[in-house]
Amino acid sequence: MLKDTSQSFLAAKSDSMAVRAACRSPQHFDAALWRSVCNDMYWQGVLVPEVHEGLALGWVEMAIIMEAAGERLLTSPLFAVTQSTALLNVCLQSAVRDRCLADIASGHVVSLALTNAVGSWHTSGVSVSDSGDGLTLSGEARFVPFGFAASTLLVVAANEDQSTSIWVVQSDAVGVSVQHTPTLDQTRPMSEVRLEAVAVSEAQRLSSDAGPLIKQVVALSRILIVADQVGVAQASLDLSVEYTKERSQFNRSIASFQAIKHKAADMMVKVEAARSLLYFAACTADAWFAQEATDAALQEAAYMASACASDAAFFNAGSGIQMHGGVGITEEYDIQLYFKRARSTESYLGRPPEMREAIACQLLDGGEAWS
Amino acid sequence: MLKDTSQSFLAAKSDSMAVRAACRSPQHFDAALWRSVCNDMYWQGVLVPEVHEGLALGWVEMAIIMEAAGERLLTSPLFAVTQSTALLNVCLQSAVRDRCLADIASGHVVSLALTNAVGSWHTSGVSVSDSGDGLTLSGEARFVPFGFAASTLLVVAANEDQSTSIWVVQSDAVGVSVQHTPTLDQTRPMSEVRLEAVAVSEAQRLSSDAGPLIKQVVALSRILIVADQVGVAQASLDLSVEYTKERSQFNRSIASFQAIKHKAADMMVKVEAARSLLYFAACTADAWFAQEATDAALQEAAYMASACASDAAFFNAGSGIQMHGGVGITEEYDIQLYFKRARSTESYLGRPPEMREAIACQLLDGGEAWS
Amino acid sequence: MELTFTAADELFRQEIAQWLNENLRDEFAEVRHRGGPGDEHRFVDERKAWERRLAEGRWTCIGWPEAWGGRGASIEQQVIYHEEYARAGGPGRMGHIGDTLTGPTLLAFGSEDQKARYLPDIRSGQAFWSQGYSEPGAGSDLAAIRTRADFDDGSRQWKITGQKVWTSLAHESDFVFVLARVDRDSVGHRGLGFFLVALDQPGVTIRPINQLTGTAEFNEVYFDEAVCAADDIVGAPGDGWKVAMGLLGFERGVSTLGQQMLFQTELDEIIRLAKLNGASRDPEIRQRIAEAHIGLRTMRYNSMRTLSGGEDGSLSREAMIYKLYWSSWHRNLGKLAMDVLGPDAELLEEGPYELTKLQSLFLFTRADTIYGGTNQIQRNLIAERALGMPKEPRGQAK
Amino acid sequence: MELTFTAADELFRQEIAQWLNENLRDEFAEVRHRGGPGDEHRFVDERKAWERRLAEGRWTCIGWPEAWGGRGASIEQQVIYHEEYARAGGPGRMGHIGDTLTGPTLLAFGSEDQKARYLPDIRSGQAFWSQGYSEPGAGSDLAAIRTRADFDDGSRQWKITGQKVWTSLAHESDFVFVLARVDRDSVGHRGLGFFLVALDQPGVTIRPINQLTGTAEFNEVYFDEAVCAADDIVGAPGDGWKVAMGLLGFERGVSTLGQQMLFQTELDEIIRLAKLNGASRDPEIRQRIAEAHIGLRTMRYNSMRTLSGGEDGSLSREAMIYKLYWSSWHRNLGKLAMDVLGPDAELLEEGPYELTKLQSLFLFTRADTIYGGTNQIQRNLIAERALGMPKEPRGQAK
Repeated sequence: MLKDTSQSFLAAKSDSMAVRAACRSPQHFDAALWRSVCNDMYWQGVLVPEVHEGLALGWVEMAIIMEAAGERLLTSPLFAVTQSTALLNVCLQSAVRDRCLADIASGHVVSLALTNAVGSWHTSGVSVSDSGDGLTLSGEARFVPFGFAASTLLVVAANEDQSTSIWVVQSDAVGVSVQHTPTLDQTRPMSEVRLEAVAVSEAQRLSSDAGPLIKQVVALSRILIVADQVGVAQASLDLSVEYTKERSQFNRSIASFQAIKHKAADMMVKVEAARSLLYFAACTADAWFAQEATDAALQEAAYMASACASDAAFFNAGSGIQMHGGVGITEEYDIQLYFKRARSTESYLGRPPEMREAIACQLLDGGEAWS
Repeated sequence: MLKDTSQSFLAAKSDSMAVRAACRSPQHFDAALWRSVCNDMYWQGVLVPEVHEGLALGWVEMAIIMEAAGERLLTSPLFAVTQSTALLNVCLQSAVRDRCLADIASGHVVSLALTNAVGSWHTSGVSVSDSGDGLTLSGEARFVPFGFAASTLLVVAANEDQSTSIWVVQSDAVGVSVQHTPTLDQTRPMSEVRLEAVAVSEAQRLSSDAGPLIKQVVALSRILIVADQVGVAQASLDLSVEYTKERSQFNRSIASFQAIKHKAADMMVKVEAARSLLYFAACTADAWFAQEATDAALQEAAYMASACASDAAFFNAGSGIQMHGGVGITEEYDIQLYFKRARSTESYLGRPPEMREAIACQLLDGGEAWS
Repeated sequence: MELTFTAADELFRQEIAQWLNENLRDEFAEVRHRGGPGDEHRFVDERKAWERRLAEGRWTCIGWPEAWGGRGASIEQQVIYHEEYARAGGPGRMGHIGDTLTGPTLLAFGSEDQKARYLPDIRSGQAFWSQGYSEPGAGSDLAAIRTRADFDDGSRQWKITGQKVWTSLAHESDFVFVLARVDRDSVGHRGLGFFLVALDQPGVTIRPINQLTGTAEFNEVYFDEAVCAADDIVGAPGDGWKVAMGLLGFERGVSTLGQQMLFQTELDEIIRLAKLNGASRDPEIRQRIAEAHIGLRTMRYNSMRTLSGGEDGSLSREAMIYKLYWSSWHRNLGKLAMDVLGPDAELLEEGPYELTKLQSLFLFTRADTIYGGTNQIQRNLIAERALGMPKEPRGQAK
Repeated sequence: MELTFTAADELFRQEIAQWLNENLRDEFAEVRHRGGPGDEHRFVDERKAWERRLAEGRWTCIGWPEAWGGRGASIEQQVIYHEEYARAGGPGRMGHIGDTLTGPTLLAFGSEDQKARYLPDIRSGQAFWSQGYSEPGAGSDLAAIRTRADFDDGSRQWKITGQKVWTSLAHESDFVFVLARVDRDSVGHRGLGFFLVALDQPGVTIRPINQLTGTAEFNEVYFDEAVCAADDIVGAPGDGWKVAMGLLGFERGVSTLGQQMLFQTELDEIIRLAKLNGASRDPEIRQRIAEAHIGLRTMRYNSMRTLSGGEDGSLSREAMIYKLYWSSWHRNLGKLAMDVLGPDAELLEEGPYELTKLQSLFLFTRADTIYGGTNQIQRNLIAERALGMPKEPRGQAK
């Protein structure tokens, strides 16, 4: 049901032309489409608690929507606000938290400014200092999803004692600059956020010792990305099978050649395997929020799904280009857009070998994973 | 020429039945065939200097012969004596060295007892001690090729100061016991050698500080194994293509299916790539002996060829079983014998990831390789 | 996605677990964990006795209707059964083919008389079955079978002549079901019959097939005017293909979770060894162990999707990938075992050719991607049935 | 196995190296390392000027006979030329197709008149050529081409109508050679002609094909009664396939060593970055960098085997694997570059869509396994020609 309605909505609103137009637009996305997502589908509110006007649905539902979004290369802040919602949902209740959740439910873009992308997705490039006149934030965060469209930023910062805090900062506050980052995959635009002595008050603090929490939020974010990747892997398979059925060479549809059929079969194996791990991970996320699954279980589920889905998306999109032959490398056909999205999601939040190494730590060293 | 004569000799003398008989025999090989190799082909003398009645040919010639041997699963001490010859050729001239080379030329088996196989192929499990009454050797060496058939053992031992020496020990000396080790691959039989306070004299010492030398001998041994693997990879391809041409299903020879053809093409790519690296490595070995190539160049050539050929042999033999279908796993067909030889050679002297890591050290760390 | 087990299911779990705990001991202690793939020829008599012990507890044929001695167990209960059986180290079941193939086939396609004659002995662990599908010339192309069955009007018997191959444990079985051509002029799927044939008769010769392991679990079975009664054909003459293919739908993956528990045991052993010998510090081995772990979990969730999925009995997309997935995974596991052991992987349990458990795993898993439809055939099936890609043009003999 | 270079060869090496050193500077400094794959559309005028400078030094068409302005260079000398050209950072040659395809074709199959009309301008860098083989419906199945050439008795000209595709740099070229059907009723390899056609005429329309990189190196070329003279057909009408396939034998891999030097430059850059950003400490990246290094060395020794091999002009086994090998290697290198860069791999050189060199590498290498015979076609060829495996049964249209 949810799957069908999501797919039909996107088939109508996020077709190839719409995606290309969004990428080319000076705003880097289609604001009208995002309003339609918010008003007609209310996807921004799926994980928002009811008390903040959200739907308070679960991670399986969210995964279904994100999968459909990946399948249609949806170019919208959906991941950004969902990631922020995940973070807000695990923060202690506070006025600033509630306001952010309400903002999200009403369609505002709230982005998480988390990473300096040097060595780790968990290390902030922003730090807090107390100048005497009050607290200020300085530093930069990269790869902030849809930061340029955000009214509010959730800024992760290093405290002076090396612990981690999270702050709610309006993107038009003095000292904040947000710059769109041109990227290879244009369907998931990113920003760089710079903070120069941005004054903050205690009331803007979401969390004061956020280290462990961030780790879980990254796991949850991975699950959202995995859903996107499963969508990309599925669409790459579907597009390619469709093309090979139409394309004829040697008096046969090329879909009748074993070289093509077996490649397609391998693609299907990859996407179904990834989908099985995705929905397990989504169930685990629900269980974790219900305190029925441990932190380690959530981490493991996310690592496994990410390793598998990153590989599936890249393999399927890459194989898809090959199955398309010459037209696969033209701008005209969509398979290359999936290929670029597969690549960008693969390196976002860590590559498969890192995920596997984390699993290996758990299995072989009896210790905690490295990240 | 050499290739043709080697192949025809082995086609006649080391066919499937002969190999199986050798494996089953209580001696674990066919001594008559070995005599014929020595008398008719003189392969044991290829690398032996002329002064010791050898042919003093080069490593390219030796590689051609070893490749033919792998192609026919030759079950003989050829590798063992060639490895020993390589070692003896790099030792300083001495009476004991000369006697060993002459023994080899005359058809005696001389095996190198090098490794304890725990962690490294370069670390000896034998140590020298001076009990006051004279020097003795104690300890054990595993995976000694054809040790059970050897009249003489070249024993690598750790000196009391942790440097390495090499000793010539008669296998019937007091305190020496040699035991055949039953292995998965029966075509390359191994032994365990135990030494219990075996008395040795200075005259039996081949080398007193043999560490660097051993490293080069291991590289040379790798090249010999690579040649064997190229032979295994080629034969696996040939046997499998032949079988698929004969086997008919769905009213077609299965060799006409793309799934089979493309697998065969990939196998050919692997074996030709490995062969290119093999003959480069053999040329490098010749150049090294002529002091026209550095130690590092020899190491690198051996690492590269080993990484590639181990993979080619295992991939081709494994794929060969798959191409044979059900009969591939029967004792009756030969492909499984190649599969086992591919596996045993793959783990012997180090697996491909170790070879690649050694290359990576050279490329990325600017330092010496780990082994 | 998790299968949800009712309180009744949990009681069922306790019941089978307790029964196994009380019975898989004493004289049966030695068969624990034995008789699996590659070990099928071991402890045959003991495992037959075990089959009868199972039958006493009503733990054979639990999926059959109660009228035929089964328990009419639900999918969930069957999953539980397989899980607990594997967890307890239950031996490879001699009655497997009778329980899961002959029985369901007769229940679906057999006459009342056939059911009455054959089902009770299967259920009670008295009669053991093997299967006769493949032939030397009919492997991937199963429809190419040439074994023929002629009806002899005089004796009112079917006379079967031909050769079957890959018949596992035929020499330890009492019966074999045989797919044979009733119409000599027919080709392909048409003109076949499905026959129930006793093995202990002069017209049947069984020869073991020696394998790369040095053991022989499979056989060639030669039929030279072997006979079966007029009413030992299941369905009508000509319906053989339909009956045989019907079997393929019966296993809705209920045994896969049990199979996965065996896989888990193998992986655990490999992890144990890696920690022991230091291979666990090798980055490449670490990646592969993690991958093996992820793959096994993938299979588990995949099976759960299948089992919790559609009711119509058709294979879902995730079920169609299962054979290809597990066989490739298992083959990789065999190689991983060897690479974890390193050079020591060569060392036999003892001479002249007694393999260790992991060596058997390594060698036997090469068969996994071949029997029951090669990986190539699986990919054809996935492409054609799940993805709707066209069949290849039918070729000419070359 | 090493190619042995004579003293004369070494003099030749010095000569070309010195000439490049003296000439590839000043106004040509900016074209160094430019115009390679993915960059072919850049600095076109400058590279045409460079071509004329090369011609002044007699460094175009060095493999041609001296009678036609070449140097009759040996295989060894051609290898040296390509090595030194790559080492010096010589730009992608605008005259490549004329030098290595049109020229050798005319020398082998052309009339004296054709040679006299076309060769001198190729050699002197005045005339640039492109190729017209593929069509939208004739890619892997090249023999399916439908472009037709009709001889017009009135004007005594050939009139060509149809569409070619993947015609690199057609909009910057003067001529195109076109494989077209002279016999309307013919199918497959028969009934084709090989035509020499000027591009600057009303019947020719050139449209760029935009690629995934946002750039356009390739074109579609539409022929609508485009004309060429009666004697602009190479060989007889009907010989087109033979002439076209003859081209494939000309390149005996002499340019592969030069190509490998470009690959080495790319790999070196990746290694430099890995050391810089710490990816060099990642065990998986280390394995892949080593593998890339081994692969490149493999190509080198493979080419040497080929070049030092048989004289009969037929492709040796190791030459047959070359396209499949290098294209797969290069594609993997593109991915390796991205993985070494990690998240930063996403960052463009500048907006809106200006790619970095390594991003171009990553995207363009996806084409390497497609053009010039896809990897699938290469595997067919290897299986059929090197391994003697049967062709597939010719199919029916579906």
